[in-house]
Amino acid sequence: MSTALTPAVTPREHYLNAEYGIRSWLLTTDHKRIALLYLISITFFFFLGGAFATIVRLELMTPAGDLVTSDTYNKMFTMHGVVMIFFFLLPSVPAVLGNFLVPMMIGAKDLAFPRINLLSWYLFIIGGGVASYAMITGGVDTGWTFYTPFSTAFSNTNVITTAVGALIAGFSSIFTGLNFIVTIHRMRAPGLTWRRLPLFLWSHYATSIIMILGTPVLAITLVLVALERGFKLGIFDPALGGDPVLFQHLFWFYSHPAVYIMILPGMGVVSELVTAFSRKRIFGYSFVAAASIAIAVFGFLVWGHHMFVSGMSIYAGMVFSILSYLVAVPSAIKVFNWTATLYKGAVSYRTPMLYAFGFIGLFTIGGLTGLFLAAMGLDVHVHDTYFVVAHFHYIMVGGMVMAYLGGLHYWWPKMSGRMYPEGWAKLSALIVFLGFNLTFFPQFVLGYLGMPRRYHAYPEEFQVLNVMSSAGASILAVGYVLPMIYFLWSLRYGQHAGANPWGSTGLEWQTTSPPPTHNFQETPVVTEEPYAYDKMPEVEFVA
Amino acid sequence: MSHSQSTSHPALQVHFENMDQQRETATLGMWVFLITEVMFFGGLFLAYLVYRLQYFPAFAAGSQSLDIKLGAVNTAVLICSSLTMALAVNAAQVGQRKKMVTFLLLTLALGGVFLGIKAVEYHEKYVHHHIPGPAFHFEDVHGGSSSAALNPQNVQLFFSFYFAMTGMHALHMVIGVGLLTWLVIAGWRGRFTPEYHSPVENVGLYWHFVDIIWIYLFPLLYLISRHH
Amino acid sequence: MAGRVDALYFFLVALTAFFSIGIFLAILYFAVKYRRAKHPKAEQIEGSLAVELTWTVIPLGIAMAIFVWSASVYYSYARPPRDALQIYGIGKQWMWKFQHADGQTEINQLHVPVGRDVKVTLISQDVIHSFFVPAFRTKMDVLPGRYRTTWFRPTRTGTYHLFCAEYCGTQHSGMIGKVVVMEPAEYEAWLSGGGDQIASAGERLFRHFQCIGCHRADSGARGPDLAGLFGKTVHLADGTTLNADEGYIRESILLPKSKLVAGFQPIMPVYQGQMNEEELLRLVTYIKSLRLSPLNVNPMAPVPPPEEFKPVPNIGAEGERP
Amino acid sequence: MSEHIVPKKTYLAVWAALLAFTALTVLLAYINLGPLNPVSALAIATVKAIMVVLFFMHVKYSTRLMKVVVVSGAFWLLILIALTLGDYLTRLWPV
Ligand code: HEA
Ligand code: HEA
Ligand code: HEC
Ligand code: CUA
Ligand SMILES: [Cu+2]
Repeated sequence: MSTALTPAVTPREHYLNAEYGIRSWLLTTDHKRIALLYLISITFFFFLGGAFATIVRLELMTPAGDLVTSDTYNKMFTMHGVVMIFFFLLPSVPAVLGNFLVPMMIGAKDLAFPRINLLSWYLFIIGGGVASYAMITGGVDTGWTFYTPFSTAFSNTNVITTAVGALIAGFSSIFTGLNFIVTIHRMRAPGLTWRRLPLFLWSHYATSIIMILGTPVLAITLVLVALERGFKLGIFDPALGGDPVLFQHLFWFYSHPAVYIMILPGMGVVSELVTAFSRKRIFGYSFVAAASIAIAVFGFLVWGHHMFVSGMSIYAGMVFSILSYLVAVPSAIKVFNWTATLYKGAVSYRTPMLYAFGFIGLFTIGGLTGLFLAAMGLDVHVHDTYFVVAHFHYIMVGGMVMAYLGGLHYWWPKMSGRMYPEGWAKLSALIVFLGFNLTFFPQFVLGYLGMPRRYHAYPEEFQVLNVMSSAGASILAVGYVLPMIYFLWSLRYGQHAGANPWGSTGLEWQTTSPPPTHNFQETPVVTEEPYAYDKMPEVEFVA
Repeated sequence: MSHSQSTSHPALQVHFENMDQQRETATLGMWVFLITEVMFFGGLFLAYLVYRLQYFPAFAAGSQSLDIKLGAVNTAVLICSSLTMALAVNAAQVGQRKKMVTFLLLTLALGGVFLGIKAVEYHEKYVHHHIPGPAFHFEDVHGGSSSAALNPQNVQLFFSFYFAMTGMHALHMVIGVGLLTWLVIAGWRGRFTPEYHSPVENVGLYWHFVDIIWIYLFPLLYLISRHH
Repeated sequence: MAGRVDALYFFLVALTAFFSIGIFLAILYFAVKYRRAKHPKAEQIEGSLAVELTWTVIPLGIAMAIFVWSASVYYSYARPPRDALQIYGIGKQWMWKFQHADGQTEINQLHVPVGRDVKVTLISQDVIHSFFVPAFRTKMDVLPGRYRTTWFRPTRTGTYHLFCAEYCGTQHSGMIGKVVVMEPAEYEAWLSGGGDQIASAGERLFRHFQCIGCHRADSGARGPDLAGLFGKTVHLADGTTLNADEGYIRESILLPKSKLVAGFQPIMPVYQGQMNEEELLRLVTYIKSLRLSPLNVNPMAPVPPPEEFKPVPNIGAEGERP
Repeated sequence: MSEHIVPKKTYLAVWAALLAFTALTVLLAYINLGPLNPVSALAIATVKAIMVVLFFMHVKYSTRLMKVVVVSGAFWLLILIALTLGDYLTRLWPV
């Protein structure tokens, strides 16, 4: 293999040292700095959510509810869900990697609305602050789903405050989506046609569609919950003439598409990783791109599959079920295309690629178990059991968190200018994979055997599987703490990465690492399809 | 070649190539924002429709107790304000500063009239105990002549929606009034030119959107079964 | 039911195993065979329409097959057999109460005979709960303000878990109980083992709330005769008709004016807030138990007795909607 | 591409039509059309909304992208309403 493209040096001046001082960060409109602000904030929320999960898993080591009271337990899983969903996973890939990369990948100097981008981060922080305030001053115990009438008339915890926190974070997400859509439409470099768009951008475009069309419905729903709780309006409370099932419709109209906000960006990351580390074009570019849009659009038609036993009409149930099966097909297309991309590639097992493998495998299992849940007759049995818990952790933790970590490793050299230590990274990827499966595989069995979710205490026969799960969670924790440490370490001691340590295609690699404030010295011109690895010189990876 | 191709206008932000790109970007952004607003109100409309189907008589009775004259006048007021807004944008496009400010002021005034009338209506509801809550009380205007006497709870639900929907709309109006005030000041100082008037255009879009919401609210809330 | 659900389940397990192991092996194979050390130069492949179509159409076909299968199982859940044994239940924070046809009531326990279809009609007094018996593969959300029915057919005697599956607050995980499946004879014995007769408890409430004052079976009554009401078609003042099921009777008691019977004045008081779901259920069952006997047929009754009416030995078995 | 300037006459015509439709909808509400009452009210509202969007909001003169954005907003709203009402309207269907 030939030599590296550019000597691995870090440029004198770049976005990180262009300005100094706390103000230069808090008032920045540079999308790259904002991405780092998000990175720090969501890392905090991830560990907060992880701390809640730790308490959940500790409690479930024994059948009796002995570690914490049932009220505390209920708050723990609620706050775990709320934090992980609204303050970690929804913004994870889009707000960190997306923010950093969308403008760079299209050869723009910034997002279309840099100030709105900063506003998004502030909204996120305010929402997170309000939710944290609710958690500190007593917490909330409704489940992350806020089902009525429990949330509006019975719970005596901080429901309104938490809802307001989620609502504000929702607006942050709306503005991020708006910014991406407009940017991708209006700011592309010359020659960057839609067919030349990297798949990362297609998936972020699809994600943004969901963000702008779904999130407002969540917003109004939370407003109605708050109004009902505050003023006893009776919109969802049957004691006052309302219908609790309507709440579920409104909630899932957002929250089902939202699960695709939590997977599509990860799919985009995986498309980049699989091509970069097999040095090959993606198999079936247009199918993978179109599948993203199809998932976003059809994803809006299936929300009722969360309500098969809720009292919805069975005919509506059937419509939602068949549509759920339709939306599974584009996901299948993606999985097959990634696999086929490896065929006759030049595959190297760098850490990001290991995470990509993990993603494909675990997402497949998570997605296929989604088919169990979309099967109405079977969902009657497994609904609200640990089977569902296992399903979504497989997709969200096994899938999206892996994609996030994979992407972080892959673009870390671009963001920081330094390489992470490969050996440690591989080790922690392995730990995450093993710990993950040990944590969540037993939960499929538990669910099928009938263990309901959100249970503080459970019958004794379920203990063995629960102990396995808790053991797995502690392994998983190690796997997540390690990257924290070595990423920080690498900032100082990591090798200089150089502009393009992976020899990747993609405009983001054509500029220095870390990039200058406005990304490019001059606006790049695109003349190639994406992933034209045959046109790239060979490169030896930096260790 | 239009002058908005200009690449050196003082209002041009660094990350845009020229004024045209900047303007089109802003307009697209505004439209995308407006469809999020559509979905936001959409949730309310949906909930309203569900209960209107379920409790039709109660909703009809509630609707008939609203003052249709005030509602219709307010509709007309908003339509007029949309016209003046459109004319203000038109003036901005051709660079007639005084005219633009005048039309903006007119729009502002009409918005004020709308909110004033709304306040009168709200006050009326207060006097008649039609505000949902412990003090809620409803007498059917038809004195119970309709076949089924009404469940006051369901009528209260109608008023919950009445307040939620018109309240949310009024909130948007108030924001619009704020934006207009800012436009008037900036416009008077000569911030806007034929090359750069995106703020006027986009506040205009917002204002028309708020008008459209009302165009739906009026028949949905005021016009149920009036022929009874 | 359990058999059908399990068949679908294990089919899906096999399908999942097939695809996940398949994908896993394919990745492993490609990753090893084409590792960069051995295969340094990738061959660029654009894709292939035929291949894409294959892996679009086959999953689509499989998915549709699963849909049809699962829909047929789901449909059976929604159709309780006509002659099922009827049991009523209430979910409330945080307990289950059941009332048997003959008046037995029990808390957090449900006794049922083996080999017989059983249908359970449930309502919640506060928030949403969910009636879940894993052994029977039965689950149904129990909603406030609405009666809903599910059914099952126990095939083996024994004691099984009953869970509340919808999160309902502090003691959600304590809202559990036992389903005891007994031989029919034992069940009969258990039933006659005493306990309050719901119908008679209902009759007491009927007097206590002074319903009897208006709903007497004589011509001078101010309210309609309630005997034989259940299952018959009611003509409302606004010209519509409806079937008198449990939900209608419940609503008629709580908010009588919302569905006024033709030919009557809206004088019946509103009972909402006056009684809890348990009392309501007793009243509903009592009214359901009122048969038309030649003695209390009211010639002045506004609605003719339904033609299809025939007395049946077991309360609750009649009046099933077709 | 520069922006299109809509003649004032068009604005005035649209304005007059909007007012006329408002009068019409109030009038129709007082006539018993049975189920057509709500239908006509919503139809008129939709016509009015379309006029505002096309002329006051310049969509008639804008790019195809803008039109797609507007239509998709309406379409998604329809999804929300149609699928949810689909549940409510079929709840009483016989099983
Ligand atoms: C990122 C998040 C994410 C994603 C992507 C998905 C994807 C899917 N989900 Fe999941 N889901 C959740 C997160 C997610 N889900 C969460 C959080 C909940 C619980 C919420 C709560 O109650 O708290 C939930 C709950 C949930 C339910 C409700 C369960 C219940 O409460 O009873 C259902 C029911 O249909 C469902 C179905 C599906 C389906 C069909 C997909 C599909 O999109 C999956 C498609 C993928 C594949 C199918 C795999 C790849 C395909 C192949 C390898 C080829 C073979 C394919 C075929 C033969 C078709 N999910
Ligand atoms: C993005 C989403 C996301 C992520 C990443 C996770 C991550 C994890 N989740 Fe969870 N989870 C949800 C989303 C997510 N979860 C949702 C939406 C629910 C439903 C909530 C509801 O029902 O309302 C749920 C519910 C849920 C339950 C079910 C609770 C119940 O129903 O009673 C369980 C049980 O095992 C669980 C476990 C875990 C574990 C072990 C992890 C692990 O992956 C976490 C690993 C991370 C760590 C362990 C952190 C490491 C850090 C430390 C160890 C430092 C700790 C610091 C201190 C203690 C000071 N989660
Ligand atoms: C003041 C008189 C009065 C009292 C007391 C009264 N009712 Fe009624 N009830 C009526 C009248 C009149 C009607 C018919 C009009 C209507 O539907 O409201 C009626 C209707 C009903 C119906 C619907 C009957 C049908 O044919 O569809 C039921 C069920 C009922 N009552 C049950 C009760 C119960 C149970 C109580 C006591 C808890 C009760 N009523 C107390 C007067 C009364
Ligand atoms: Cu009752 Cu959970
Ligand atoms: Cu879903």
